[in-house]
Amino acid sequence: MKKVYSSAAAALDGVLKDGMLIAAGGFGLCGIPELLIKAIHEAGTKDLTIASNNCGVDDFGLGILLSSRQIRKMMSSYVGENAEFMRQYLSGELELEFNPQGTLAERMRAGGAGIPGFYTRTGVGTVIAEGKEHKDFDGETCILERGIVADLAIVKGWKADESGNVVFRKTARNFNVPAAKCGRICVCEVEEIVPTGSLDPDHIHLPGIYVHRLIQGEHEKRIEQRTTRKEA
Amino acid sequence: MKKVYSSAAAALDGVLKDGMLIAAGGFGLCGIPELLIKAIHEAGTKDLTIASNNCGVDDFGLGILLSSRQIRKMMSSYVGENAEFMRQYLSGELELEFNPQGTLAERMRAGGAGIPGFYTRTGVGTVIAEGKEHKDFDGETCILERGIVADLAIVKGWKADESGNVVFRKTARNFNVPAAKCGRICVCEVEEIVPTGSLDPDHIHLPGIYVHRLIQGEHEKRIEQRTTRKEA
Amino acid sequence: MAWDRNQMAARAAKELQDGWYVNLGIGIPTLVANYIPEGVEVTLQSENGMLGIGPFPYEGAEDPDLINAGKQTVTDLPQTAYFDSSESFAMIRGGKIAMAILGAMEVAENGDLANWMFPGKLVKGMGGAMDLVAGVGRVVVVMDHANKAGESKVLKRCTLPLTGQKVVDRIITNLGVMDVVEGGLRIVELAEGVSDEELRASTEATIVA
Amino acid sequence: MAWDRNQMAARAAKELQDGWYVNLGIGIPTLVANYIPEGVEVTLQSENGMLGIGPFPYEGAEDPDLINAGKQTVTDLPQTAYFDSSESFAMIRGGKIAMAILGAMEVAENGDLANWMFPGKLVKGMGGAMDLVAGVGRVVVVMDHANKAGESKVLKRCTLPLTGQKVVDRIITNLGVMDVVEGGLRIVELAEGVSDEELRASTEATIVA
Repeated sequence: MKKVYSSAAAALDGVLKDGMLIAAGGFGLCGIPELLIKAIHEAGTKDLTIASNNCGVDDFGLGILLSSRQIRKMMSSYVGENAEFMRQYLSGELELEFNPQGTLAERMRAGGAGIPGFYTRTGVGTVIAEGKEHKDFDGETCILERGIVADLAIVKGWKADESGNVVFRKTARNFNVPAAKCGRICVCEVEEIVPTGSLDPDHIHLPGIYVHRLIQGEHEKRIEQRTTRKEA
Repeated sequence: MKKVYSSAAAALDGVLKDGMLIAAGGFGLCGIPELLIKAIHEAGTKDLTIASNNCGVDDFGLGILLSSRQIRKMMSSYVGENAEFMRQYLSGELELEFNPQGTLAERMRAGGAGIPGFYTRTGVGTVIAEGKEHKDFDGETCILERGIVADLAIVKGWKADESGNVVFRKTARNFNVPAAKCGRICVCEVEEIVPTGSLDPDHIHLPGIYVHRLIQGEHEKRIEQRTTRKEA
Repeated sequence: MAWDRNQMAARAAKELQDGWYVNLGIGIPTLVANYIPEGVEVTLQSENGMLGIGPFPYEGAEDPDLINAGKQTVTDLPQTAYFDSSESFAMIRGGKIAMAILGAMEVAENGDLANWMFPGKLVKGMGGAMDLVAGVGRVVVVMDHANKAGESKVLKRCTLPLTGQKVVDRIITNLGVMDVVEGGLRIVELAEGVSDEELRASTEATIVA
Repeated sequence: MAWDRNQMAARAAKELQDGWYVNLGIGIPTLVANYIPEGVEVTLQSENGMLGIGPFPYEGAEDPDLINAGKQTVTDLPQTAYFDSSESFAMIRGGKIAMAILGAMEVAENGDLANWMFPGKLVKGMGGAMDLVAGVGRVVVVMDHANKAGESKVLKRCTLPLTGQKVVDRIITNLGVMDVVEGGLRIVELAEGVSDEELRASTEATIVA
């Protein structure tokens, strides 16, 4: 049972379908599955609903799927970095479902964990709560949020072994773990694939059971806000 | 803000209270907070409710709190290893709330994560579902389970740094992570405390934010079922 | 005649498919690991927080930090990953485990399973069994066809408290293999030396087709 | 007179207590990190998956895998731990973060907070703000007392869509410090050169006592 594919296009072969729901890892441009996004762009799959905290920038990350009008709907917490996003949204071409960031992460985690719904205080008394079931727990009002199960998860790790065990690096872990878990199929791109047995089994962030297909590739890893201090 | 205490008794000073709810890590005798259990035994705290997957054996682990009648109620999934447990339970001296193992782990995780309730298919149509709210999700009937927030969590790690970041070893991680997270106060015993900065920040299993007090000590680490194979 | 424990385990091992992640219960199901077919790579999950269970350790190499869900000392494999119990059951409940092979006290023709409690007897607890049957992709039960009193354990309705409702897909006993289908059980295979009549006669559940 | 941005940040920093885990929002709250009092050890959480945010990197040492919630490059510290987003918000929602210091568009006397959306304008999203105000132990808002039109942002009722209901504990503006109490706001402290009358006159919300 080989999980390693030769390219992003090969790893997505037979998996993409118009109208599907894709969960994508990454926060801003940090830890995004840039190679798989490019391959989806090239495949031309359309009417996509994408659950992702952000939507990239105009010419990088998920933003390139906006320019090509492949995205019908976003489920996100923050989309401020993208002019084309705003244009399509304000003109009604793009549907947008805002989720509080933690609720979005937990919805993905829940979907992957077989939890169809959970209660949270987050968003009570705000537009987020509208139309959602309310329930009191020990005097505290909560709303019911639903787990997300995606048709496909696309995520980006640092290293993976051939059996699909993945490790992430620093804050590039972010949404990649919950996104991967909520995908019926999960395709993962990494900077390096190492032989099975090379990773310490106590250090695995995403066990291979969650990862169905794997590619290694070169990553641009663009920085959104380069902020530095002066040498002392 | 020092988290490191000199002994289990010192780390529990001011924390123990009759009638409290304690979440304990460990699976069988693997990864149990044996030093903290002994210290609770010596402190004589009573009427305890303990959320723990198992209840030790007669003379080790939580079993020693049974012999001394310090436990009023157990929330567990499996208690088969303990004759005294069965005696007290059948005679009505001990209350027992069975939880499916995954539900127990998820209830702890939820309590720590500010999720007061979640839905699960586990236990539907069984005694576990009796008296619990039922709700259908996409045609699948689920029951509502509640998050557990414990007054105190007692857990056992392998190594910790002085800031409270903890790493576990192999299957000794088990319930220690969810138990730690659901405690209003979490006391952790480890085999070795290392200087802050010694652990790789990508390898932390339990971030220091969850750990309020920390002790280092000698562990017996008893094996319950020593099973071996013959040399080939 | 009929299958012995090892033959039942060997038959159950034929259920495994290459690349699957599988959970094996205690008892006969544990023996299935000894019969995994050539060329089929299966990763065994242990619900106490491990994917990739290896064989028992050599004497002297037992590690108290490395046990399976039956609390036996085990070893790891190159693909092993460890995780905590909430993560372990997240993958079970989330349907990531393709199959669980479990023992049973009773199975009913509608797929109901009872394997954790004899009322009035010592009750040890359900452990992870309720989570497994509710969560995994496919549930295969391996058990003796009859209890010690010679009564069928394959029933019209379970009499013991359930572990799960309508959860069993396939039943493997010493007498043969049956699938839970619309209206009852379908005989898939007979054990060596067991006739169709014999299996039917030994089974309380409705056999269809 | 009144406090400038840095003075507001310095005042907010006095809210911090030794050993606390704290989340700082974007804008003035970020500056609070520069004023943490001597002897007070505070660990900063970044909701994208980090405890223990260090200073900005030196030029050339930026790491694209290491950013804060404002997407700025940062560094780590000896006590740093990384985790995924679901874990990050588990600790936020679970009340493990002692305090969040956040900016605001409007705050009301009942503790309502609006800081994510001007209807009709570009809507960027709430990010983690709703989770933070619902989950952390204590919410301190740091903002200018008035908007650009000179109107009070400290109101009887918020007019903008809420981030959270009854969530703010303390408000620090350029004019002073106010607590949300029964019946309205209580003045805790006046900024240098600001009189009690001046603060009251600049505030739409009810000031009690």
